[in-house]
Amino acid sequence: MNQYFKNTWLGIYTVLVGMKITFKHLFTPAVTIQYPEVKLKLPERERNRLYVNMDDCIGCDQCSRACPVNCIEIETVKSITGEDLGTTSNGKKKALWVTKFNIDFAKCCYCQLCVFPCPTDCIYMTDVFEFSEYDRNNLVYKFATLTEEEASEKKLNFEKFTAEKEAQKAEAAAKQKDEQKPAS
Amino acid sequence: MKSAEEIFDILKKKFGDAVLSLDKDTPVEQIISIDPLKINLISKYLRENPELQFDSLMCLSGVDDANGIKVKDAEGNEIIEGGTLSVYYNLHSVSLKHKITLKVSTPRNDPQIESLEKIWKSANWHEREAFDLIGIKFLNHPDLRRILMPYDWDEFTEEISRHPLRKDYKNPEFYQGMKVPY
Amino acid sequence: MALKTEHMVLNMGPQHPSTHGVLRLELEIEGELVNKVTPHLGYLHRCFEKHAEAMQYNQVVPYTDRLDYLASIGNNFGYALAVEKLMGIQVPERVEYIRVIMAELQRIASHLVAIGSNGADIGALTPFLYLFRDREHILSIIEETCGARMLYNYIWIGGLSHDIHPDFVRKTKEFVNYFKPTIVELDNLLSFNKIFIERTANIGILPVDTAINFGASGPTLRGSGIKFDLRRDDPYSIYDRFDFEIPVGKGLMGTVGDCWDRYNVRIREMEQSLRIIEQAVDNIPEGDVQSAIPKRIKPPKGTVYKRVENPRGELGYFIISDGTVNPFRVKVRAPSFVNLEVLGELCKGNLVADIIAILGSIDIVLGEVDR
Amino acid sequence: MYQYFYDLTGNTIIATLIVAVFPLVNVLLVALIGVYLERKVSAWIQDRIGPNRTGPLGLFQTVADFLKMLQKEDATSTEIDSKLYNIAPVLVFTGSFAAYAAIPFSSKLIGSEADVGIFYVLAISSLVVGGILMAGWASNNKYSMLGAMRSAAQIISYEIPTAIIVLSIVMFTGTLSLDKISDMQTASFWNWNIFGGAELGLTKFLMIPFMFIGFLIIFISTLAEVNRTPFDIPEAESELVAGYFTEYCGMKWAMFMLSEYGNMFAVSAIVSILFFGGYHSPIGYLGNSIGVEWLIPFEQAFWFLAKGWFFILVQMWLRWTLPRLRVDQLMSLCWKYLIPYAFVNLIIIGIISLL
Repeated sequence: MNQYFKNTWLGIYTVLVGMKITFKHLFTPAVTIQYPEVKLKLPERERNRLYVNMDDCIGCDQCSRACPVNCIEIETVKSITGEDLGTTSNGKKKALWVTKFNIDFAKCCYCQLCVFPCPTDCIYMTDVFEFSEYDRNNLVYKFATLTEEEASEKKLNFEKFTAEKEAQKAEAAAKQKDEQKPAS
Repeated sequence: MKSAEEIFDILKKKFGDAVLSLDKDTPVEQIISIDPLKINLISKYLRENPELQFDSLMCLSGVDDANGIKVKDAEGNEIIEGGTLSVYYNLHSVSLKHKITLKVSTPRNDPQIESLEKIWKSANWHEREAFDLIGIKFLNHPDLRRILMPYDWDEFTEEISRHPLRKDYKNPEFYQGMKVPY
Repeated sequence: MALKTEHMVLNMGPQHPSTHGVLRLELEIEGELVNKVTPHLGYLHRCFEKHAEAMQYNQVVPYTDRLDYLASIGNNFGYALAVEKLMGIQVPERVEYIRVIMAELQRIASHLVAIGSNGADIGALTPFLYLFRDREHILSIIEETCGARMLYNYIWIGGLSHDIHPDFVRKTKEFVNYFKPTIVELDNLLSFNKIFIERTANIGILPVDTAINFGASGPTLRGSGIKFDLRRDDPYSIYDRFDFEIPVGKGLMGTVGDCWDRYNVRIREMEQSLRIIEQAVDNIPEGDVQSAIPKRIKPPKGTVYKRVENPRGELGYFIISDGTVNPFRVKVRAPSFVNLEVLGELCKGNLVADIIAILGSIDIVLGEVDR
Repeated sequence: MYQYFYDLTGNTIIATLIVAVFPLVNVLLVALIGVYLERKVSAWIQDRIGPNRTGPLGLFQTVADFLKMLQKEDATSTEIDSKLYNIAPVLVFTGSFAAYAAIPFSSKLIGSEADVGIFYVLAISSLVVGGILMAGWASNNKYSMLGAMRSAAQIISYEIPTAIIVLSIVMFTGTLSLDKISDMQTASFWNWNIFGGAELGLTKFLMIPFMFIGFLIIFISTLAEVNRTPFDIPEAESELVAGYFTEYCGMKWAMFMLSEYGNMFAVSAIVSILFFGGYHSPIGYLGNSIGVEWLIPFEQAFWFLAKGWFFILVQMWLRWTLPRLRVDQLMSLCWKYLIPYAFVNLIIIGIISLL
């Protein structure tokens, strides 16, 4: 019987306590913000969309190898002698034409593992987080600065160059053979 | 508190040949190898012996040892023949606070291990998982169904893509008409 | 004469408001009384273990984030400890302190979701939102340091991805001071509410021996009244330096091991986490957080099983290394996976509404159950 | 009321229309504002902002929702019992709407001045149970079925404490007419039934605590009758997805919502009539003091709506504070707590009113 009245009392009392708390909150200002109009200031270390500064990229492929989901695709062509690619901002000499530097943000898991191994700090995460697309293909970002023609030209150049080199080598080898033959 | 050596000695004295060896080579864990068909007896002893009191099974992991010979089958897929599949049991005693790792190995072509479901209830789902992903059959398990993969995975896939955690697993092309590698 | 009724099979989930993800429960019910519960898993199976075999050791870390996505730091922590044990790495003091503080902050954040969603399942939606408001504070503290809100990839093998933000210590202290009164408010609003007590006390009682036999861990085990916490019973990192208590279920509102006890253990655990943070945050030594990160992670051949106390219980990583850069086998002993197994035992003979309360009090995360 | 408007307009059709349309407009307005307020109140309680996109302060949110609902495809399962399925929402709405016939909005604004008004309201609101059962059964969905069964059990059980408290008020006032009950509590808030009625004396003061208990009981049980939290187990979204209207969509679903909010206002109105003076002002009328006779009915309507809305707000406040009861606890609350208390209260009020 005692329990019965105790239950009744507790039932009413705890409900009133709860109501008091929610009543207090009725007049506290909202903690939420109106997202598209008001935006939070993101911290500087924010990890969102990757950006590649192609001026600094030396095409070393380290970011691509560090990526656990293989979302970075890099294709490079060796430069031929006589071409000057310039240097990166921290003084490294570039030796590769980066003909393709694609990042598929549909696959990216924003783990930042690609950022650390970069020797020139050219790949980094920005605070851009609004980049939704209707077509998944639009999420493949192409960072390479060379146009397609340029890229194919570079490839062609390189092929020509290697072919020439090969020919030279073959010639030299043939010469060597020729020289060696009489000796033996 | 008992060290792995002491536990091994106790078990060796009691069970003789069913306890195979104590592997001390690994840098961090000491593993007692056990006969797969005697594991239930030994586990029961481990749990009920007042000196040992292994009252909880922390983890049960099925492993494809991939120690067989790699051969090509008729369709050119690389499969592993021979060798063993293993199961590691990590036991722990809540009251005495000691740990031990048991290992059983079973031939790959007919993997059979006694179930521990009667001894530790937590073995139930872990064994189902090992059955699902590695393909080890647990004898006397009350409910040996797939747990993580779809129940009808077998019906729609070939032999080689039955058990995903085997080292020679190959993704099936289609499952129920859906393309698997997207 | 007993009234014979027809059995009905009720399919709860995978799309259901309170199965906490894509869990499917097959309930065999008689009226509203549940006779049997069969959980069906695998709707969120993402092949973590298969993926890990194809990854290098450091590349697995972002994948571990996605196991228990409400307590990612804990997952990173366990994995890093396991590989460090395998390789014999001693991490600097500063790293240990930061790891512990982060893990405890994460524990609070995770418990907030657990408590809130347990309340929301029972119908109290308001405390749920209050707790999420508080969780935001923790997330933004962590975000400032490592740049992400949920999937941190923060604790690396041998170190941390970033040193703490200059504001970290101040903000953590602010949070501790802010959070203490809100626990009291939560207690008044939800924990000691008569209706909530009625719904959770004496429901889903889990006796100690059953809990141990089922391998339950974390608050699910401690709710049954046994003081077992890996932070104290199998100390890892630097937890043995801190003074904290292990709250256990005492049957305050009903029987020991009921839903209310499990719920209450979580709240009291948050208070203890605050204590650990308070002790740790003032004593962070100076140093470099990345000095112990190996250049090339290639552990020797071997087997390791390392377990940590995650918010949901014992998270164990069983790693076999074959001496290459890729792990040979990674098995995760996920606390939710093991705890969920108890559900079938707890739900027998309860009402449909109790299933929700019990499931909420076990607190599963499907990312971890299905891996 | 009809006579009043007939005198006013001199046209039978217009008079009939006004009489018929006014409660409907009221129900629609209650639903429209109620849904909006529910969202806003929940947002304020939860430290959020709430709807604010459609119109200033989001005022047109429900209008937009209503328009969306109208355009929605009426998707139905093939396995339903389509006759019952289609009738159910109408029946539920009829049940809640018909109760308005006997509710006096002001001394001149009553659909029907029935002498058995309160009895009629209690009876007609039971129609809702039929509709809900129909909806649950016809949906051919296990969740709907469970929800409907819970709802039926709940509504029928909670009619008993409601009826007992109504009985005690009827015993106290000596009439079944809602209009007369309201009229007895005129002049000042001190004359309200919750403060022991208009008659001064010892009995009035003895009555106050028991009237207060009676008010609590009837408030709780009417809360349960309209399926509001903490008694919303028929639609318990975390257990039964949406209970008996899981399978409904579009306008039919809107009918359930409409009737829910209609019911909320109806029970608030009943509570305010029985205990809080109905349409009477707590402080006297402006129309009396400045001598404008025709203003009084409008003032009365204002007070009545204000009281109704006050109780709706309290219901919302409760909803966003409390967890939900379980189905057996709901029954035990009714049969083990409310009904015994209500009976004891009835006897005591009876004895006091004999004094």
